[in-house]
Amino acid sequence: MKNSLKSIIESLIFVSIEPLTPEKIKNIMTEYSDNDIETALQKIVDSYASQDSGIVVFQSAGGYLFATKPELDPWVKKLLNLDKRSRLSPAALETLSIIAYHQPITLAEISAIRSVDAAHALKTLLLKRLVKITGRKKSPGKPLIYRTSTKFLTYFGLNSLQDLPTTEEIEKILEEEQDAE
Amino acid sequence: MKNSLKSIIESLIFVSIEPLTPEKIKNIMTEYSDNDIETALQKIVDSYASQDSGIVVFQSAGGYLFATKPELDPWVKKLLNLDKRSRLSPAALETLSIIAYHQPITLAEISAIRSVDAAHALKTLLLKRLVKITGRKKSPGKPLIYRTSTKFLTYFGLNSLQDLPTTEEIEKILEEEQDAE
Amino acid sequence: MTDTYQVKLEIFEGPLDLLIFLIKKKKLEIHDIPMATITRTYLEYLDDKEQINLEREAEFLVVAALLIHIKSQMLLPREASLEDDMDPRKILVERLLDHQKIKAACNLLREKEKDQMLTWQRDFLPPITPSDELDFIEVSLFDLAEVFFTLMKRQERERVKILKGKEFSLKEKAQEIIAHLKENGYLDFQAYFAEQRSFEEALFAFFCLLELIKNKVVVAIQDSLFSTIKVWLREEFVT
Repeated sequence: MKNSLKSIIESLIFVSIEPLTPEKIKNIMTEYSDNDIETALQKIVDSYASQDSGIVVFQSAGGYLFATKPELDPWVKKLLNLDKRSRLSPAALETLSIIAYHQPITLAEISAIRSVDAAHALKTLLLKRLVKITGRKKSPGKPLIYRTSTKFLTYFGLNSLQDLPTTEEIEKILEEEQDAE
Repeated sequence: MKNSLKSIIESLIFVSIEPLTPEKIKNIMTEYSDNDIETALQKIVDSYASQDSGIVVFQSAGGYLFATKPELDPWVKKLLNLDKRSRLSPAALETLSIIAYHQPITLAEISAIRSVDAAHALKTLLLKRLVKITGRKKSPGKPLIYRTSTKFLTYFGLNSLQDLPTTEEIEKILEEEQDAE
Repeated sequence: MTDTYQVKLEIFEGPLDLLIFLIKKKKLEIHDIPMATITRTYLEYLDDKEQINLEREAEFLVVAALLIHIKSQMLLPREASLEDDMDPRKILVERLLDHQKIKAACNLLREKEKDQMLTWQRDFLPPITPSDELDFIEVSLFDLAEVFFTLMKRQERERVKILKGKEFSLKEKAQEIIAHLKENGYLDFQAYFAEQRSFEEALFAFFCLLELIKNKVVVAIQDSLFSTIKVWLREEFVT
């Protein structure tokens, strides 16, 4: 079966990060008239709107985009929150790696290594219980000291902190790649 | 209008980057039975497969995911301005197969099976996130152990490690090869 | 020799590939390889230096050594005939069979890869209600170690020395210095720092000393340029 213009455009909208404009479609589908393309786009919008579907195609910034139906937001949010629990932001990951390898460590020390304030990332890690407070440092200001938790070990499938890959091991892995380049 | 279970699940699959597992859906849609959810999932898969649609829902790594139809690949490539997608090198693929069949496995064990040092190939696989470090072996030197990741399954469109060709299947292929010679 | 025999060695991913190729070319049964024949063929192959990929030479030679070893084992006169599981060829055969299986699996995975390359998944999220932390990623142990390593490398480049979070107490160190002064009358700057157990501790002691000087607890005196600095406790603290 020949692929319909409608199905082709649908796949293009799907893989576009930005709203897909009719102009872009016309550049790719040169053998179709502007009218054909506009009709197909309208058909796509209508068909998703009329179906009992969780997703819609809507117009935005002069282009077309897939999105979930607005009324399904509560469930989408629930999923994203659930996912969030098992995921880390790049900032949180960086902070966690510093704590893992440099524990016990204070917030000021983490921020110094990152060259960026780590307070927000640290809060995320504490909320996820990947990091815990284990006391105060006997130094001016008596700052809190942080360590990784047991949950941290389970999360990464480690038996103990000794099982963390050493910097030498990672260096070996990453450096040979540079040789090859 | 009350949102149907089908439309809700559809939106959840849509906002997932990794395959959405039935378990996750069950965590969110607690008021529905497992059976309801499974039925709705099947309905979604079937409806996209039967429609003249550019996208489909397929099963991979134990979950469900949206993707474009294979036959629309030429247009997608044209839109994304890509000539071809890079495949794994023969060495990386061989190393990956060894890890897949022999996991958990250490670098030394992989190299021994290949009779060739596998360090570089392993690096590629780690950087592509097709393989992950999962701890250390309780043997002298405590070497790191490796396993295939979820991304390994999605990369090859496998639902689980059980989908890998079995020893019997492989033996059959080898016999056929020999007969052919 | 046929034309296909001239295939360059590079096309073989490793020595086992070459061995299997030779076994097939000679139409030999993998379970019952005539060691003399195959060893000779293998060595002939390696003999042609031009065909050898230098990077992999070592591994090809390891297998050559293994073949010669097996051959020699089989030539040794024995009192009793070898039991089946003591046949030196057995390990080689098992490795070859396993290798063939891996190769077959590779072919199947390659097919699947080809299929998957035709479908496009998104690696970005569609527009959803804005949330502050949507850039969450699933992380692995490798990610954790890699991030840390990259971070350390970056710092090394910036030449910033980071002190490890050792627990040194300013108060304890100050007391230690004062005790030293009370006992010895003065403190030789160089000698004292040489005694410190680590660079970090020395640095810490230095800060501590500066603090004591600032608070006018001690006084540091250098007799002449380039001579050692001596630290004395101020009279009011000597008691």
